[in-house]
Amino acid sequence: MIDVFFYIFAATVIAGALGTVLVRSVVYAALFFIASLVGVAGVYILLSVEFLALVQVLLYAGAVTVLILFALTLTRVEELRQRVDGGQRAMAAVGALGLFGVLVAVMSQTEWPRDVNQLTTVPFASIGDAIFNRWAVPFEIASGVLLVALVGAIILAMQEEGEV
Amino acid sequence: MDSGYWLLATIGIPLVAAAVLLFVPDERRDIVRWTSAGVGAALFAISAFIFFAYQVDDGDQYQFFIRYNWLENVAFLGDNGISLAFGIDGIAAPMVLLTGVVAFGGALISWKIEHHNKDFFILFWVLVSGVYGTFEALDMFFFFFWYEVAVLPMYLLIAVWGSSSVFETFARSKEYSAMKLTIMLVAASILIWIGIFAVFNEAGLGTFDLQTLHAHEFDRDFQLWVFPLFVIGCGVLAGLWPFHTWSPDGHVSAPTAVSMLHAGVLMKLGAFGIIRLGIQLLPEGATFWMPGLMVLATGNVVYGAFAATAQRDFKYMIGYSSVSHMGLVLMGLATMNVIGVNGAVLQMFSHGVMTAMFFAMVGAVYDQAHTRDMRLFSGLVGRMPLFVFFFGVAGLASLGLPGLSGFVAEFHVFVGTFRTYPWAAALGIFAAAMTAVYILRMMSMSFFGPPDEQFGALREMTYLERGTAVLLLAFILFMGLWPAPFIDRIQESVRNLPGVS
Amino acid sequence: MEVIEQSVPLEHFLVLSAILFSIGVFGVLSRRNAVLILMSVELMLNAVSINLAAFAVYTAPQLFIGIIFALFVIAIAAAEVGLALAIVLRLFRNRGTANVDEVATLKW
Amino acid sequence: MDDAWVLPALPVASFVILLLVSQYLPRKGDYIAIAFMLASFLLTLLIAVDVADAIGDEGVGSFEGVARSWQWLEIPGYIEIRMGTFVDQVTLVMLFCVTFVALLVMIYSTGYMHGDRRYGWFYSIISLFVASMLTLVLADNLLLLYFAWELVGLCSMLLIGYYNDRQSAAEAAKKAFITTRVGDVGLLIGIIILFTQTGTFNISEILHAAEEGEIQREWLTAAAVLLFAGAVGKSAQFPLHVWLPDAMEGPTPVSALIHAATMVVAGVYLVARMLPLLEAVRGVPELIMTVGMVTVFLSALIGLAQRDIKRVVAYSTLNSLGLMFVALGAGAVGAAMLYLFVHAFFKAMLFLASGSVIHATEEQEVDKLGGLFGKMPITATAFVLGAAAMAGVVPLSGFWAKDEILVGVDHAHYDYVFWLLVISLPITALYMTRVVLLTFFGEPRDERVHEHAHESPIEMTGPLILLGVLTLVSGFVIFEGVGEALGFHSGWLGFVYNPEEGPEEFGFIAWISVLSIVLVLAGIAAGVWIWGGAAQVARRFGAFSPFTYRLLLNRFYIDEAYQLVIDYVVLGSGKVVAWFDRAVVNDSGVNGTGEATDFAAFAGKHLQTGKIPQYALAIIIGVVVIAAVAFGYRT
Amino acid sequence: MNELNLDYTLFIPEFLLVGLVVLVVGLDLFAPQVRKSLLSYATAAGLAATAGISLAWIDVESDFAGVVAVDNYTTFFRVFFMLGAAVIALASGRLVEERLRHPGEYYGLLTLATIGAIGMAASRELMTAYLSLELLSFSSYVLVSYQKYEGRSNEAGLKYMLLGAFSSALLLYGLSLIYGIAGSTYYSDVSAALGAGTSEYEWAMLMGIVLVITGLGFKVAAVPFHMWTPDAYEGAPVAITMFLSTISKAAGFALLLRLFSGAFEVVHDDWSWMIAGISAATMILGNLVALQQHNIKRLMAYSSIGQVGYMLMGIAGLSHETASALVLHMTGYMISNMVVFVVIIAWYVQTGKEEIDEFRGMRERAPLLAGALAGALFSLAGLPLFAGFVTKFILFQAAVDEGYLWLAGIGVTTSVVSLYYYLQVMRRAFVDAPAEGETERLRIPYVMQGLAVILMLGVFYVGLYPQGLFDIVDNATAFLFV
Repeated sequence: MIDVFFYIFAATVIAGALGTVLVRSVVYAALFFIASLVGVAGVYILLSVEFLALVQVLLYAGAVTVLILFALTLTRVEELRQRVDGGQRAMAAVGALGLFGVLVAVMSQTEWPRDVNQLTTVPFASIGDAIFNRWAVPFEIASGVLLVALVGAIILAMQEEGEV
Repeated sequence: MDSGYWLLATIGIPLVAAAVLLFVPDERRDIVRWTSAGVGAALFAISAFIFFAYQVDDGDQYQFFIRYNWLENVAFLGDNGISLAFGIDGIAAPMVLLTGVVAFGGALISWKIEHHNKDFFILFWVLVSGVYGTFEALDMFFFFFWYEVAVLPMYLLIAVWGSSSVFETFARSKEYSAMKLTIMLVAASILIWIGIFAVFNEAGLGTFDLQTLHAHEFDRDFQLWVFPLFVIGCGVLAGLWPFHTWSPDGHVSAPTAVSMLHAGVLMKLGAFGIIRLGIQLLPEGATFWMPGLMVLATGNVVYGAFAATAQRDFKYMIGYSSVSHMGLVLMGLATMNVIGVNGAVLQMFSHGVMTAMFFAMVGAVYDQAHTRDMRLFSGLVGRMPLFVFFFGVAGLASLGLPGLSGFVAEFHVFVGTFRTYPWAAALGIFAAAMTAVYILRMMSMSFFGPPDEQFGALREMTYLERGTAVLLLAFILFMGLWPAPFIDRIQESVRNLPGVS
Repeated sequence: MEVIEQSVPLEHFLVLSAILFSIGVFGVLSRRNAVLILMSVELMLNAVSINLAAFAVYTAPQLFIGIIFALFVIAIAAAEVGLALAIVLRLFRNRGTANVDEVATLKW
Repeated sequence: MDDAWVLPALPVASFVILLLVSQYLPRKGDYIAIAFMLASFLLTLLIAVDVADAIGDEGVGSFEGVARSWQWLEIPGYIEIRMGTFVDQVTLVMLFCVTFVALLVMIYSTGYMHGDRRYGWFYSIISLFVASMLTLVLADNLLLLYFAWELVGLCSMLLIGYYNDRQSAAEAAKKAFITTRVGDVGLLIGIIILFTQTGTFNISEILHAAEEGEIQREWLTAAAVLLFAGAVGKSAQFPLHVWLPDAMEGPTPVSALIHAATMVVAGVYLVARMLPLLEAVRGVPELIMTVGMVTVFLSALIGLAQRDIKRVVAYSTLNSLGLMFVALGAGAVGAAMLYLFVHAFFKAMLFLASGSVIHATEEQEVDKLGGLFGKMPITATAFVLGAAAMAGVVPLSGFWAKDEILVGVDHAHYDYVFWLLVISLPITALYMTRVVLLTFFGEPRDERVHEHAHESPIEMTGPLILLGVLTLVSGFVIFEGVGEALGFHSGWLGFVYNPEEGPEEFGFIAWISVLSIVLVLAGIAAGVWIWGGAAQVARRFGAFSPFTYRLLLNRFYIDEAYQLVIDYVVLGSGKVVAWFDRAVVNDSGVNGTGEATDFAAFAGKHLQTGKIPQYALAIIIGVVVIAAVAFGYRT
Repeated sequence: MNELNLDYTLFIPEFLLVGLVVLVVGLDLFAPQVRKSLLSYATAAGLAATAGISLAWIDVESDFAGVVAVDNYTTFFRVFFMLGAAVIALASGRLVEERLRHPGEYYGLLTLATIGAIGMAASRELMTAYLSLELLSFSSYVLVSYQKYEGRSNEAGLKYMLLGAFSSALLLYGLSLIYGIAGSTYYSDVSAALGAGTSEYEWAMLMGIVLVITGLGFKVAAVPFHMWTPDAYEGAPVAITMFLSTISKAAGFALLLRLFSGAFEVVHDDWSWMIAGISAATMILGNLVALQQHNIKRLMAYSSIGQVGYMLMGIAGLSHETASALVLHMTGYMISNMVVFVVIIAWYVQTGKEEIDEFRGMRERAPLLAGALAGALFSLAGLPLFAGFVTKFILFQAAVDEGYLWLAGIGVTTSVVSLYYYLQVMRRAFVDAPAEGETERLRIPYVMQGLAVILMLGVFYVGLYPQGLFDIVDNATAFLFV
């Protein structure tokens, strides 16, 4: 039963991803992207980390994609295939497949330790607790990163006086 | 032995001088000149003192020894891992003297430099201290350190104060020559680096101290593969064929004083390195490879002589003759017998003063005529008899005229070589005769014959140039007529060289 | 923390993420539009978070490292998008294009 | 005798003094040089007395000579070089010739060189020359000998090139130095061979070793030949004779001193010294004789056709030197040294006389001279006397010496050589007669020159007279009586002899003497017939075989041949090497490396396309490759 | 779960830095009338002061929840980075004033980036390390594109940003694999897990390490992950190029050292050859391509790539000796490089020129700069009297002692190549006469002159008597190998 869902989500994810990297129209690409993200959220649920799924949907499928769509419309130019895709698709395919091959090889060769094929659900509360004790430092650094991104984005993007 | 401070002085004074000159304003050329002349004189005095104060009796150990710990007991370095250790043996002693003489002469000759003479002298003194350091260092790291210090200023010295020249078939810009010289020398030192790394690693004593390493027995195979690194690495600086091409071009483009110092002293560093690092560290490797070096050296001697006969430019001729004469040095080393190595060291000194004299003289005429093409000159003797006299003496010394330094040295080299490689000795003597051909050809071409009006303005050398010439002449004669003081110092140390029979 | 028997083995998730990751890489290599490249990168990051989450729940639930890591990854990724898009906009204003092949004046 | 080192020391002193201060002295300080020279001449006489006494004490044949030496340098156990003096009869002869002729030449030069721009320089170099020549003679070891050997060469070069504003002079000087140096290379190698074999440079020790056969045969042979090569170079024997005639570019007194009396006989001296060693090798004496013989004929024939008076005399010098070598080859040391002795006087006189002619007429082409006898009687007499001695007219010194040589050769049973020598006699007479006739007799060919001519001042004629006297009498020292009268225990042959054979009595072989006298007179007669009067016959000869004439006039084109060799072989290969160095070693080897590197850099820089996807691709490729390698490594 | 040590006092210096950020930004915001150069002085002063304060943690050996360690290694890099940042802040003064907007944020970001760098050196846990790295990177992204009206700057920023994101994705994937193996992100746990040495997950481990090397290799610009470097360096404002080539690189190595010694040391043989190969490629390509450059920033980019190659030697043969040799060399390199950039900045601010050919006549127009430039370039080329020789010598010797003679050989050879292009720069500065009408002396601000002199003194100190520094470094790196 569960695994049916898994395959559905997996299919969504992969289809969405492929769509994102293949289709010609950037807007469609963005839509496929959303689909794939949602699929990932589904996968999280299967992994019974609903919290992540939540964040995924809100942050990604929500904010990020909106942002991206804005950007796309702002930077929109007529979309000919060779403008959207570089001349090195073939090479890209080779590279990606090569990587994929390597990764698959890894997966096939590897016997993951402590893998007893049963998953443990993790309660929200303890996560939050951990974040503010043990992982306080990374958390603060992450906030720093976000701050930087914020400030940077503002400085770079803002229209200033004397600018056309 | 506290007298080690004298060695420190030889290295420190030039460095300090360079540092001080940094603060002299550009336009105060006079201060720069007087300071440098003073420093030169001081160095000369100290070097002479060191040479004569060297105790012949206990020549079996390094004298004027002094050591400061520099880096130790950190990372892979053990006790006195890298130490500022100085000391000289009978081989280094004449070299120190030589450096003093040539440096002093160079400082005087450079008196007339106008363009940024401050910068010039800063670099010049750095160069000098590097040379002293190499001759005196008893630590493998610092040997190389000073060796590189001596190479470091060359580029700017040549490229800024040198001279480009155009010949019928080709042109040599000073930048080109400077770059070639620097890169070739540094490229050669690659091999020395690798050799040093290997030696340190192989010995595993955690120290670069040469005396300790000299005492250490390296196994044969190791010696066999490392020795060539040292010989070729140092050999390039000694003008080893076929890696010599930096030398003629470099000397042609360099300003007078730099040519003097470079041909006179720097090229000796190479030969010296072969002794210090090559023979003393890896005697078995030396005995194994020396025949090969002998072949190359003979190549040097003959090749250089022939190439010199075809030259039209004073400096090129001298440059190639240097290649030929340094070949004699290498020949002497390659014999690995006492007389030969002795001769090599003697030849190092002799060639030093003689070639310095050459370049000083060429500078004297070039500064006035702004050309060095010997075909343009004629009957110079009418205009500048003293110049011709000194140049002539240098020339005769270089063609091995008895009574001048050249003969004593070459004679030892030949005698030494003859024992093991008669053919090489014969070729060498033949090449020495070739020297007569090109020297006399040049003299009769441009010194004698009817004086031409083209250079009617040529005046006799300045008093500074005369002074320099006399200084050098004194040593040419000293060694030519009474070589005993040199040989007494050299032979003791040479006989203590491992593998030298 | 209760334990659930799972019918889908860990490897499936890993392979899924591997596929996703490779697709993302392909996107980065083949796309020309800066924004699309950015999206492809996001795909790769998602693959990573899948990995992390999967490992966390399957093999190392204690300390929740995997989950938290995934959380951070998502956060960073979002920030990344924001910043990158700002730069893209800036560039578009100055150059009138978001095509990475045309913003190649710096080379050689 | 122990203090013989003073002899060279004196001229060295005058050399230094003159070199430094001559221009501040009145008369450029020539008197200093002369004074010092005189001093050393007197010292020579003292030494002569000592030697005579020594021989008197030790008895004939047992006197080995007196040596004294000081250590010069030493590498204990490997090499010790002692510098020292060695005096024996041969030395003494040389000493006498050198100091005496030098003295006269210096006096003569005060007139000849008067008012010359570089007068002081001239005297200082002459002094240096004398010093080194004396050193050469006194040297007790080969190294010191080589020392001096090279120094005299240097002085000769400097003096040949004395008129340094003449290109020809410069060329001649260069030629002289380089040609002799070819020989010197041999000499040096020879010396080194001997050292490596015997471990010493001391001549007597080396000779001893050679006689004991302590030297390997092949090395000994090599050494002998090489030493002889040195002698050949210095003494201008065929094939290295070409420099001597050109050396006449120098001032005439120099030619007299260096290129007649002293330096050129250094070769002879060397061979005489090393004779025991040379004779120890089979074939070498024959070699020596052959070379000498060839030289004799070559020079005699060439002498027939030369126009320049000094050149003729120069060729006559070659001729004489050839004779001496022949004598040495035959082992007749006494004869050779005797000839050397007398030759010093008459040849110096010939030069000085011709110098006086040149000085008077400022002309040295015999074709332009003539009929000068009346104008300058002393000079003419001297010249004629010298020529006669050269030709070997009885009872002049030349005759006795030449006679002894013939005897010696005959004595050594070299019949071919003997008869060849005999044939050479008339030719010598012939060309000496020619030059005499053309210069001093017949009617003047060039009025202006003839008008201009005058007898030279006393400081020039004085030495001529002195030498003339010696030319007349010096030959008689061969007689026991004369020898004893001079305070020696015997005649010349008992005084100077080949240590192998020991002292000899003077044996007079009538038929040889008669033969030589007749032939010489015949030669002279022929000369008179040919060049007498208006020299009609000579012209006819010239017309009869122009080829021979040109051949002789151009000295068998030997110089030209050498010139070709120098230009095309030596300098040519020099050019080749220089080209190789520039084009191959430098431009291809060194620059090539540089350019290759630079090209690699050029290629490498174009990886940087500036396009993000390609950069990313590079990264991915990197990852995949490394991973692949890693895994391949595992399996 | 055992009791955690949550000692926030350990981060006082970082907190102070944050305070500094607020101060500077606020100053810029609320007191716009103050001279902008004041900001640079303030930042520099603050950084220097903090550096001084953080000396108080010498020989403290403590950690925060095992996530971040404060030991001499951290302290060393704290001081190192803060002082470096101070120098950069000072050097940026005129540049920012004349060519950039938003100076407050500029210095703020600079400081934040420094915090990120410190975090990289200090963290003993993958997540923290990654986040610190991102903090540093994000600040750099912004700073690189800070000349917002300059097309080149934006382009550089975009390239750096996209590729940075890409490579950090790769890095993360690698980290996830390692996490999967170790079940934890603590270096110690990772090391333990790898130490168990079961071959079941060898491949995953290898893949993980490869990807980590990729990510960090990108950060420190190692071939073939270096492609962004020249472009970013050329496009960025000069001061930021300086930052990238010094602090950001050093931080990368600090992280590499901590990570590889702490986590991967146990499987040294499995990865050392990768690093060795990369190191070789980096040395060769960097120094080779530099020959062809005409823009000084680009040249310095390639030269720094070459330098990375040398430093990777130290990682390849990782041991206490090599580590300290590496840090020593890094210090010397950083000081020399800063001199070069100070000169470049000063020259650029005065003349607006950054082409090598346009350095002509520097000897005439700004002798002090020319002198400093020569010295620093010699030092980078590894010639004696200057820092480069000693540090390089020791680094290479260390590598040789770990059996990497061939690497050392390549290193020496390529440093000769590097000498060639450094000399080309010197030739412009010293040999060529100034262009027409540009002969008057330049008036270089005293700050720049002072910086040049002080840094040169540093260069000489390291070059002539490094014992003290070497001892410190040795002591610091000792904490990596407990």
